[in-house]
Amino acid sequence: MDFQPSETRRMLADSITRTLAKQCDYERRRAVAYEEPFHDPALWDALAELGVTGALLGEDKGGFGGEGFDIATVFEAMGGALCPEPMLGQLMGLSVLADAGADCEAALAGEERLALAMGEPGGGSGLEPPETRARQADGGWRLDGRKSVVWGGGSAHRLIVSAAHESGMGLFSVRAEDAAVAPYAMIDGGGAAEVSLDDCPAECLIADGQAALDRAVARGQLALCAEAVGVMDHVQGLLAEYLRTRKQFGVPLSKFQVLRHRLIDLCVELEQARSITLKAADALDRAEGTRAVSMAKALVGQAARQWSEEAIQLHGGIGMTWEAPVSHYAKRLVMIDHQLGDSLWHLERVAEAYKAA
Amino acid sequence: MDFQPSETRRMLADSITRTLAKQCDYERRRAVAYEEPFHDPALWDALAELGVTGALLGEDKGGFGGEGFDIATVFEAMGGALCPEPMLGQLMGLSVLADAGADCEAALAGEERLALAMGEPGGGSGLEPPETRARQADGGWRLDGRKSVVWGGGSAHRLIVSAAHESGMGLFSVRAEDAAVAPYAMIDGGGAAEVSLDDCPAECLIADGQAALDRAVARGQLALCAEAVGVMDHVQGLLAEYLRTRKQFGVPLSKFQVLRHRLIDLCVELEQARSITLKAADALDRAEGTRAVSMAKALVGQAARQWSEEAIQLHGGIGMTWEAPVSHYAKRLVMIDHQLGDSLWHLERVAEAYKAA
Amino acid sequence: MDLSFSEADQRFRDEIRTWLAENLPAEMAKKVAAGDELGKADLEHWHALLNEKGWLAGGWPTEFGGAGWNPVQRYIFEEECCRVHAPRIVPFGINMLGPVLIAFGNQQQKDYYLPRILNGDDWWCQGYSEPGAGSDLASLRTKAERDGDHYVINGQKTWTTLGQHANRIFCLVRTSAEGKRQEGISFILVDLDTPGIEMRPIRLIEGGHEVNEVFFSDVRVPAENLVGEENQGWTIAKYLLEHERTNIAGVGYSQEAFGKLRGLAQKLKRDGKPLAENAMFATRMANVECALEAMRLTNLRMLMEAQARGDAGSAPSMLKIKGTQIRQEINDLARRAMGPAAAPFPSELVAANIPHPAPADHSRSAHSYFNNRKLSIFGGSNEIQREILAKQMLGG
Amino acid sequence: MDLSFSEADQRFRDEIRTWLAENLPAEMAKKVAAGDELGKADLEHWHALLNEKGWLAGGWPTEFGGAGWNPVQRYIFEEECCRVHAPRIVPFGINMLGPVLIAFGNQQQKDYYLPRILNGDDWWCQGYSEPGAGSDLASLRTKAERDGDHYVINGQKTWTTLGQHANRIFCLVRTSAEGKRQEGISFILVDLDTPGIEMRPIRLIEGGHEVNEVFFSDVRVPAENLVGEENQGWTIAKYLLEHERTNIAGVGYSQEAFGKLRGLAQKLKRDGKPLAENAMFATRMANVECALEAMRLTNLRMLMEAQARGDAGSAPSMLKIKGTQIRQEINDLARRAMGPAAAPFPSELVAANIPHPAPADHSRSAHSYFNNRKLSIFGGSNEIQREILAKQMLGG
Repeated sequence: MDFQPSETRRMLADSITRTLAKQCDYERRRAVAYEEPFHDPALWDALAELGVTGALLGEDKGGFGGEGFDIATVFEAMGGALCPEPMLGQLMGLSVLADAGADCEAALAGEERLALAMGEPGGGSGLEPPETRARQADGGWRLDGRKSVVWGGGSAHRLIVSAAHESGMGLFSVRAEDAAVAPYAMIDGGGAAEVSLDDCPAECLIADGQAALDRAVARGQLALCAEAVGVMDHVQGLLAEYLRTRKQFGVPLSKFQVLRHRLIDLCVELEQARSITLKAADALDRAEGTRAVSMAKALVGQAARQWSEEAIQLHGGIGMTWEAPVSHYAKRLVMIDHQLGDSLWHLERVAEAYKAA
Repeated sequence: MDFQPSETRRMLADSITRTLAKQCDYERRRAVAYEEPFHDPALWDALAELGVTGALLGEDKGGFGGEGFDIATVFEAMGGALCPEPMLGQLMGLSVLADAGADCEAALAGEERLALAMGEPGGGSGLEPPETRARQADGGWRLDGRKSVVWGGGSAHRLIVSAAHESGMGLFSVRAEDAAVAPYAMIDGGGAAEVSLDDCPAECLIADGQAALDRAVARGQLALCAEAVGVMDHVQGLLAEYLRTRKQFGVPLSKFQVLRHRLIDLCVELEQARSITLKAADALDRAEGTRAVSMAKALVGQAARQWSEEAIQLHGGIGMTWEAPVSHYAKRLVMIDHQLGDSLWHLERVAEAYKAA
Repeated sequence: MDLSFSEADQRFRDEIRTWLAENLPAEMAKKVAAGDELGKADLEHWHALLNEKGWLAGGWPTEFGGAGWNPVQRYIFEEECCRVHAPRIVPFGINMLGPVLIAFGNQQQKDYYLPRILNGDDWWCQGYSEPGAGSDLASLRTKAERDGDHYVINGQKTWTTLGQHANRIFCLVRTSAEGKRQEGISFILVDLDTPGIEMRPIRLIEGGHEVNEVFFSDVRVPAENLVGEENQGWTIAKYLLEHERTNIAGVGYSQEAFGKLRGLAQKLKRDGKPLAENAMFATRMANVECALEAMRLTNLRMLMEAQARGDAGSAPSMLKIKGTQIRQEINDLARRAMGPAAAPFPSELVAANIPHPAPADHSRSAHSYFNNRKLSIFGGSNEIQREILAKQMLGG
Repeated sequence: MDLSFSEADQRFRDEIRTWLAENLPAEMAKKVAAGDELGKADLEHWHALLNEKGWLAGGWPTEFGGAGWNPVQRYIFEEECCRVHAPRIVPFGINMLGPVLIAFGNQQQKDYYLPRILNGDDWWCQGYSEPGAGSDLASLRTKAERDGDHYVINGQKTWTTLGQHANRIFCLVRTSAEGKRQEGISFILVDLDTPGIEMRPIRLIEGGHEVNEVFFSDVRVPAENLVGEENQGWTIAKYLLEHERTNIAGVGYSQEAFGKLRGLAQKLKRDGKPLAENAMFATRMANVECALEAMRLTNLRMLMEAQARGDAGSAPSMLKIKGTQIRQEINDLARRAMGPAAAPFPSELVAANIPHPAPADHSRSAHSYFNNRKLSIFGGSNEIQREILAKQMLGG
């Protein structure tokens, strides 16, 4: 048993953190995250250069990472700086490409950006079976349907699209220029897109795609947990600093017992979130991986909401402003629970095990 | 709109409170509530004398109350003194007798004690359909089965028993001496009993008994809510007094901001519990009564748990002792949620309304 | 004990309901229902409609052009307005300054300002909070120094809601450094056209422009603009805060939000069945509905008590704590219901004419959730409200 | 990063597991599983079995007869014991006094007392808390005055757990009124047979006799019974509290309780289907299972850190807060699962030979729930733990 990160991962985390400190400080992040293209292509390239994209797959697939702890390392470091780069789509897209035995080289190098187009309109969890249809025509495939809130969809070169066909659910590759992609900013920064597929040419990656999709989604869920841990960790610093320096009624806020205890309750939840994310990273590729990831996402989702709301509340009016970094961190924490199944969704999945007597 | 209790009800509440202050002080209550017969027959008679039993039915049934507010008045006052008299069984039993058009006189006068034998072994909510069977024999009825945790069952002269028969669920009257009644104390004081019915002679009160049982149960649920409000109200006094007088680290506990705020959160919940109980009392006999009572029991059940746990915690070690009155109040608050459907059960019933689109 | 409204109250409710059905512009109601921000013109139009009917200042005595309603009537009016998604009355003139002038203003001030509030000639905003003061209002440092017939104001105010629409501001200023901090404060009216005033927007967490900072540099204000006596401002400030808290529980708004949530949960599907039938989601809805129904009665109980006693006591603090918890929980469920579709920045889809991925009239769910985090902070944070209640119950 | 136990640890676990399977008396395990209180004889028997194997004092160095286990091994031992419902080792001699004597005792004390703890010759209890002191341990007032070769003790101790079984008590006493309160405290060993000592039971909320008050009137104790130097007691007290907190998270106990809860929820029916399939109940179970699984790793992470650093730091406070919340939530669900059948006073049904209305091995669910409210109070309340953590993070 050893809770120390490996030397390689520690170095990767450090170099991501250093790069983001330079190229994604608060000012720059605010400027980039809400204006098209909702990320910074130069920063993307810099991260790819550091090996971030390469760390998302294992050596047998051409990368040099790919384990749960690699994914967690990357996303926790990105969360600490609230980095809006569309790495989640890259992670899930690479997972599918690798499972399909497709060429991953350009994506691993970061030269090609991927997005996973899975959710559809209607306001469900985004994890329902697709209504988008795929059919064979002229020796190739054609897709019809609409994909919704595709994270990083606006800046992706290639979309990995889930679609129903005659004999199941397949995963398809679509060149961005072949689809109608309407990008927009998200409320917590970063970009997403609505994607309309109208007789859209596609390449079939995996005809029977459920297992590959599940694997990609589990990786994404783990990534979001790790990102949330990184965000909370950063907010912990902001909050402690604020309580120590801000005065009210002539004394620092850190002297008010109610605020002290509430901060401690938050810290306890952060440590719990950290632990359960480790557990999910460890279990990711084992049989119990699905349930472990759901346990993590359920716990982290709730911890993140508590952190978000308390961070704003304890900052008072300041925490309500766009100007204050804490408000953007707080938004991200809540919105993470809107991605890839919220805490209720995951608790339900955790609870399924109780049924089998 | 008028939130003042009527003069009659105010006087009834005052006289119950005065009587209990004399005949059911902390010492006496502890001595009585855990030793057979788990209540004080002299106190029972005194309460009946005051009109408490009579207040449980309307004038058309021979009583002089019977409305939701009458029931709430009686049980809130009894809750304030943690009175262990088996009045809940009397209330529900009278409701059934009245619906059956049976003679209520002795029970209204308090000379006959009633208990409603409804729940059965197995650990459900106690509100499931009975497995106890009723059959006709020799011109009368015979019952077979076991009734469980019958509140006040050990001191009742007559049991009102729910049982399944050929054409539905009926309510039956059983003389206590005809059944095998095994009484015991409950963890929060007061008595209950296991009742074995083995070819037990019975009188059929209502052959199609569901509606009457539902009415009786709704009255009981309201009574429990009002009792909890009475208990919380008393604990509020105990807790405020304790915080003001007990010192720690040289200052009264009331100076610690964390404890101050937690007391206030409790007080807010108490006012909410008071309000929703008023609402349930008001709606009891109207169409929306069932849902209103469930709303009350759901909210009160949760408020009561919070009050119980916080009252113990804020009292520290003292709150953990049998000697301290607060521990018995705290137990009652939690155990009220074990009677006639807990907060989860009632929330489910409240939520049913959302289904109908 | 009688929980039903009196016949007179019922008739009052019917009258309000009928009038609203006939007079509330449908476009306006639609915007309110969708949680869109209303522009200045909309709000002024709504004020004008109400004023014409004599209902704009429900709580003012009739002699000043108000409706003279009692608290229960005002509650009913709010409930009915919320039910049909009427805009909220802008409170700064009507519910804050108006009552202050009626209680503390001189005849001239009443005669001049009160009609202008009703007519819409003046749009007031509030100059109370200061940066760095937070909940500690008495620590304010904006100074007003007497210079002949004028006060010269220097300093900074913040969190000035809708100041961008206003032409006047009422301010708390420090006129003396002597004695206790509370004793050197005065209440003064300032024309925003006066030289030396600058108003800057503060963008809020969700991106909206709702509040402002106001900077004062040697702003000369006629001494006659003082309300009450010099250094009497703290009494006025507390009086105003009390009035600000009318209907602080926001029961009507929560009812409106809960109704929307209920509809949304029936419309949206999760894993193939309506969200309203997801046991966990439905349970959380049920929980907040119970709390809201209780709050409605708690609010009415406290209104009646205040009416009988002539003083709200500590009730507003209790109503604020629970009322904001309820609204925020409803907001939380509404944004949660939307799943990933809660994420798009609301204005962007509209601007780009992109069809919203979920029911469009709920597209601002996350926006409202974040914006309404303010409820437990502004106007005296919930922590401050707990302190007020604790002081009353346990002493200092 | 590697979350699996080392091969050596795995072998260690197997060894423990095998031994437990062969040696833990079935009757004893059954009682523990049902939450029954174990009598003195049972506990002494269990200690004797463990001592024979050399595992009674897992944390003591081997030179003193301990097993010399590291924290991870001790964690594994606890987890395995809980898994099969082994009794808890009575901590007062093994986990509290033993480490103190090893660190602060003189040779004579070590030679005499340590073997007696292992052999079961002595049953120790704790004289720390006093009435009126609560969490403020340093305010203790029980006095020990030097009189020749003796100390004369007067005062009162309370919350003395299982004192009714003990023949000796270790006490914190005030030996000086000079200086800071912490500076006048000493640590002394007292034979409970000494004249002037009276022990009275305190009945707890659920009716059980688990703790006691101890009264001292002119109790003469040989001066050689002092551990460490006079007035050095505060250092020893803190050292002891640190050791008391070994495995403070109670992960093994919570796992055991959760396993029971899971079984119960599958056995019991509510409205015709297993409680485990009631979405709301199952969700609360899932929630606490997530927290427990996280806690297990948090605990191990902090154990490893402490091991590397040689000092537990503030970890025990964090583990205590969350660990007790988890256990109490499991207890809450277990009593809730029982519905009305949670109500019977546990001993009464057994005494009267009345069949229990629900699974009999869960008949003490409400009893355990109430008894375990102590977890967040005794041994430094969770409020005190938050203060410890806050002081470290934010300063005084």
